[in-house]
Amino acid sequence: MKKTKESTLAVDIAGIKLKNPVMTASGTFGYGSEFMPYTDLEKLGGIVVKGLSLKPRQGNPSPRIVETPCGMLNAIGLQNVGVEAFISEKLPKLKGVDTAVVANIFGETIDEYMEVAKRLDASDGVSGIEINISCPNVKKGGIVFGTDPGEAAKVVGAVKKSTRLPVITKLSPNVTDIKLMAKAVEDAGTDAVSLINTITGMVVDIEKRRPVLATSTGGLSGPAIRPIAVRMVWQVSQAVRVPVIGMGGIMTAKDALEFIIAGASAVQVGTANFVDPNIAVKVAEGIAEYVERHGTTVKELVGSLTTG
Amino acid sequence: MKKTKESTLAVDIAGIKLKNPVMTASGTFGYGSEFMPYTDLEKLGGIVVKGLSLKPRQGNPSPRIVETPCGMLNAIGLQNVGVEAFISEKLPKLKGVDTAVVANIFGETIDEYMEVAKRLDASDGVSGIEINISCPNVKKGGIVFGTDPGEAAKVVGAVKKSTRLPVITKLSPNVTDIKLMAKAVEDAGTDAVSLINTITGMVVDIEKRRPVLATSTGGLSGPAIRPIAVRMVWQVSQAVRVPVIGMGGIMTAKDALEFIIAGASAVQVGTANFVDPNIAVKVAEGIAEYVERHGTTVKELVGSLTTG
Amino acid sequence: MQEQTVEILYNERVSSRYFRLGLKWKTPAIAPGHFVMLRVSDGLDPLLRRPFGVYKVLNAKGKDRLRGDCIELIYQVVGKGTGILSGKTPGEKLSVLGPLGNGFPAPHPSQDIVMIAGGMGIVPLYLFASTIKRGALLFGARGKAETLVAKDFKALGLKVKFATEDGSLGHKGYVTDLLRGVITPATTVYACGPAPMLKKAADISAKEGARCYVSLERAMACGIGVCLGCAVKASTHNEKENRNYIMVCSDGPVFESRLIDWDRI
Amino acid sequence: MQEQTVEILYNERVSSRYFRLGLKWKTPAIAPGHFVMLRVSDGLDPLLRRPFGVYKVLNAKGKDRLRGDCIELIYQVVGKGTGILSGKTPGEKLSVLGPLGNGFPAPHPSQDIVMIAGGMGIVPLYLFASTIKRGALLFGARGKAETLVAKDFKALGLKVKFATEDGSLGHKGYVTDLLRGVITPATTVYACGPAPMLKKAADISAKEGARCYVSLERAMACGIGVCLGCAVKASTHNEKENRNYIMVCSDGPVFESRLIDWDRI
Ligand SMILES: Cc1cc2nc3c(=O)[nH]c(=O)nc-3n(C[C@H](O)[C@H](O)[C@H](O)COP(=O)(O)OP(=O)(O)OC[C@H]3O[C@@H](n4cnc5c(N)ncnc54)[C@H](O)[C@@H]3O)c2cc1C
Ligand SMILES: Cc1cc2nc3c(=O)[nH]c(=O)nc-3n(C[C@H](O)[C@H](O)[C@H](O)COP(=O)(O)OP(=O)(O)OC[C@H]3O[C@@H](n4cnc5c(N)ncnc54)[C@H](O)[C@@H]3O)c2cc1C
Ligand SMILES: Cc1cc2nc3c(=O)[nH]c(=O)nc-3n(C[C@H](O)[C@H](O)[C@H](O)COP(=O)(O)O)c2cc1C
Ligand SMILES: Cc1cc2nc3c(=O)[nH]c(=O)nc-3n(C[C@H](O)[C@H](O)[C@H](O)COP(=O)(O)O)c2cc1C
Ligand code: FES
Ligand code: FES
Repeated sequence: MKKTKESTLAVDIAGIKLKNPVMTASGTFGYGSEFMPYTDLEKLGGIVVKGLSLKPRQGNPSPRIVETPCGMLNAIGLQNVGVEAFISEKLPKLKGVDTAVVANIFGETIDEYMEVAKRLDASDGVSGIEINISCPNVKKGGIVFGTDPGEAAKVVGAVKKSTRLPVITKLSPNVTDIKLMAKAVEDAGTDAVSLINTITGMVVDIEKRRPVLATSTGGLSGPAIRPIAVRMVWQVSQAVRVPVIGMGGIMTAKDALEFIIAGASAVQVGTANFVDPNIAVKVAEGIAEYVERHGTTVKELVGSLTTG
Repeated sequence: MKKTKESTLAVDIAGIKLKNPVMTASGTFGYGSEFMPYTDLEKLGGIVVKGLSLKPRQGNPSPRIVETPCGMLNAIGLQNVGVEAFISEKLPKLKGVDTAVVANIFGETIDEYMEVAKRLDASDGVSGIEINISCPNVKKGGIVFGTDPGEAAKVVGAVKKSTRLPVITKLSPNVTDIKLMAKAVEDAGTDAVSLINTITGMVVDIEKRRPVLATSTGGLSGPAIRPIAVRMVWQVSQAVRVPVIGMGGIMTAKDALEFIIAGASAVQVGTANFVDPNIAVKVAEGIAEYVERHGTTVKELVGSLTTG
Repeated sequence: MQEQTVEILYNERVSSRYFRLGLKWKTPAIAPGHFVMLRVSDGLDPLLRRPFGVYKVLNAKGKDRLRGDCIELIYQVVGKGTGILSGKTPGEKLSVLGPLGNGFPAPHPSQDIVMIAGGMGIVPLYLFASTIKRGALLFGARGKAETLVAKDFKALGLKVKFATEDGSLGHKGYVTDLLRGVITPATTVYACGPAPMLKKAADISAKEGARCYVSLERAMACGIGVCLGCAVKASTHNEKENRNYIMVCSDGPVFESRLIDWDRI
Repeated sequence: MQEQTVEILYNERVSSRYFRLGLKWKTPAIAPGHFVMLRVSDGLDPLLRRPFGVYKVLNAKGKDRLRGDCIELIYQVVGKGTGILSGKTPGEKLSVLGPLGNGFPAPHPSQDIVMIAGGMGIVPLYLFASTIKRGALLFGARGKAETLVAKDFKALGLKVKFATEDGSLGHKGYVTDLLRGVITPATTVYACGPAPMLKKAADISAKEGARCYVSLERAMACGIGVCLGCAVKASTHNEKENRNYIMVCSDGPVFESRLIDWDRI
């Protein structure tokens, strides 16, 4: 039987059906509808929206971004409209758009994570939840949920109880052993993991002798971090059984295929969306071309890396 | 009293006197003498030579390097001539060259570290020892000395006992909290810390579906990692009292000054030496120009960052 | 508003650091104050696009919103991106995203118009002036060499007054010094230039009871309101919208000056 | 051997993917087989220099080691770096580091010389042929279009035999097929090209008892023997030097073929 075009590209991430493995990364694609003038959302496997909190958040003081060699730092401070406004104002704009919508969520307490997850569970048009655990835990004196396996597991367990939607846990790369983190959230019941979030960095203005960012440090993203991200995806995909979504510096189909071959069942395109708002679709098209040229399927490519 | 040019640039790292704060990083400058046709070694604050082990090492299979966006991965495998050949063949070539020579050392057991340090202690022409702790501990099943504060402290304590030379401990960035590592080696008696070593990364050849490097992963260096390195130097310099030597992606005087202002008493230039074998001297000259233009000294600039 | 790859028609040095860049582009409707995001290199460094105001729309049709077949930008070489741009030659291609932003609101016919520009701030004001064809321009620059484009304003029949830092042309000092005295409550001020100049212009306008629009600059990643990187702090006047931070790229770059918290700019 | 910034004299397309690049450079002494490391961009991406063999030394003085005032390189556009290089125009500057490496050892006068080139492997062999002015060339390429430079060899009065993959010129198949029969123990083979071709040439030479020199290619960072990145595995013949790995840039790029472990190339 000849494979249809759909089936060669489609992947299923813990029940979230993607027509192709290319999604857009949280915080780099707004709430999705902003990109309608620039790209065809239906050509994407899915969209992950800007991180949502229980209440609207104003974000950090400015400057919030600075360019770095082959990358950028951001310290947006998770500015967002809040989960209610997302459901009532943003989500309806995606109604009828044939692509998976994943809601990225965060909180400063476990209760906040749970509450946001519950609200989304009741809403229509969300295919899954991605938990951002790179957030400081206010109750634990600001240690980041995502660098402590125990705390991360608690968040995941709590969110799982609050929703019937598939749950993806997004891992922070700022750790000694990302496999430990991945296993902890797998044991806590996550349905998939995604990685990597940004790596903490700093740029100094040598004339002012101040950090360029108002918050001193920010998160590094873009092609600069890609080799680190590919390595972590490879390590994690060998350590867990749940599907892995890879990201970090993807600009082209070739970059995305590095992640897929290393073990990612799907990928997310982040910073690249700023350079070209239609780039994620180009990545998906390039993957389709590769899959056809090699007479294979995305599913077969996942983790097809030979080492040694 | 008018400051002389020397005194505005000179720094003292735990007794190692540098005429200016610019050194070359281990593994990127051979044993020093290879650069004599290309640059004036006497214009450098110091030279850190390729990592030395007790016995000569052949290094890893090839390919060992691959370029990445604004950086490169290497998996040289610490190929080196061994400490004996270094002392008898390489060190004499630097005799009479007016610059500090620091020997970078590593081992797979604590005994090996101690033994290498002892041999260097007895040799002439070495100003200090830099301990590379990013090495797998064969006795502990391959966990890396540099990611476990306890193991790192043991290495440092042992090396300190084996030599009267000033000891610099070079920290690995592949950890959750680099401050913890820095404090552990400070408590163990290191005279200074240097950072960062390379960050583990991977590049996949999507046509062969194999890692490009024969060892699968390698260490990421170059401008891509600079924001991460500056952040870590800033964190560490606030956490310890010993001097900090900063490195990671320095290409220009501006880059070096970011590290100095963030808290580094000296810097090392690494990958950039491959791009231009005279670049470290240019960095030193640029720092001199900045210091003069601002009517200040390097010592005053160290840690002069204002935040908040 | 799609991203498009267009051909460079000319890229000429105007003065020691300024260039005129002509792009062959069948433009969408462009309003004065709009900007475009250019990708100066296909490579990964610099990674991000660079924002530039539109100076002219060539062979334009339309009154407030212009459609043409070419645009002209004027840029100053300040760093890596503009350095690369200055090396481009006619025939090479560039990716352009735009037009972006909100543009200058049209003035009420009863209002006097004073435009005030600092350095490259002249760019969007020229397009504005060329559509409304009235008002006075106060132009501040480092020195005479940087004021060449002022003749384009004179060609429109507009009065131009100069201020230069080195005194080589007009008033020696800040261009905002010229603002005092020339504005009344019946004036609308349109300002573009460095932040301290805008702050001063906003101050003076507020004191004189004049309405003032400023066009802000901020480092940008996306240019389309999604990265939330180009935020500036809004004043309490903005409170009704319940937004502490507003985005220069999508809420601006033109703002009524009283909506900005000038202490945090 | 200092790094120098030199001017581009010409940068012309020879065939669909090949360019001739002329650099104005008062050269140090260059031996055939030497290479240079070019920096194709002042930016940070691509970060590393790219290695290229020297094709010609113009207005050269000297016999085995040439000094001239220009060099010519020939390169093929295969990726990012060579892509950028192909966009450079005369008058632009490039940083060149070199000459680097060891070069081809001069043949004993009693020896017959057979040169065998695959694709861009032709480059160092031409400089070699132009100094020794004897021998035969076996030249393999994808198709006829890639063999244009062979006329330079003919101008030296050398015999050239072709092999093309598509059969558009000479033997259809591998250039190493031509090697069988033409070599004897009195032949010295000089080979440059892709690794599988070199391996084959080394094999055949070994079987026929002929000495064979190969010029290897490897991804390089420094080009001067310090990064230890361009290692290849040495054969046991290299054991006396107690070195398992040898560096293509500083120990080579030319090696006697029996010193290489061809199973790990
Ligand atoms: C809406 C808008 C319109 C503009 N119009 C013009 C114009 O018409 N002509 C002109 O010459 N310049 C204009 N600028 C400024 C121009 O974008 C910067 O000079 C340019 O981005 C500098 O890039 P660079 O790589 O050469 O400098 P670098 O200093 O190397 O840039 C480093 C980073 O800082 C950012 N940056 C530096 N200066 C500025 C600045 N003033 N504004 C915004 N980002 C900055 C860059 O985008 C980049 O991310 C405008 C800026 C904005 C926001
Ligand atoms: C000693 C020596 C002499 C050479 N002489 C010539 C010559 O005369 N003409 C010519 O066209 N080419 C020559 N090459 C090959 C040339 O260096 C590569 O084609 C070029 O570096 C590719 O760069 P890129 O950025 O276009 O390709 P990319 O594929 O984007 O390069 C990516 C990386 O791979 C490395 N790389 C890729 N292919 C090669 C290769 N074949 N050899 C070494 N590194 C490679 C690059 O250096 C870079 O680090 C020579 C190589 C060596 C080692
Ligand atoms: C401006 C910006 C904002 C981001 N906001 C979020 C966010 O709200 N939630 C989240 O989980 N990740 C966020 N990220 C991280 C990205 O989703 C992604 O993990 C990271 O940027 C690495 O991918 P990239 O290199 O392709 O950008 C943000 C990244 C950027 C650049
Ligand atoms: C090819 C190569 C070899 C290296 N070898 C060593 C080594 O032997 N010992 C060590 O401590 N660090 C080694 N390093 C790490 C560098 O000294 C430096 O910490 C790192 O490259 C970051 O600096 P950079 O970005 O300026 O290169 C090596 C780096 C490279 C690129
Ligand atoms: S530049 Fe991205 S929101 Fe304005
Ligand atoms: S390229 Fe660095 S040793 Fe050969």
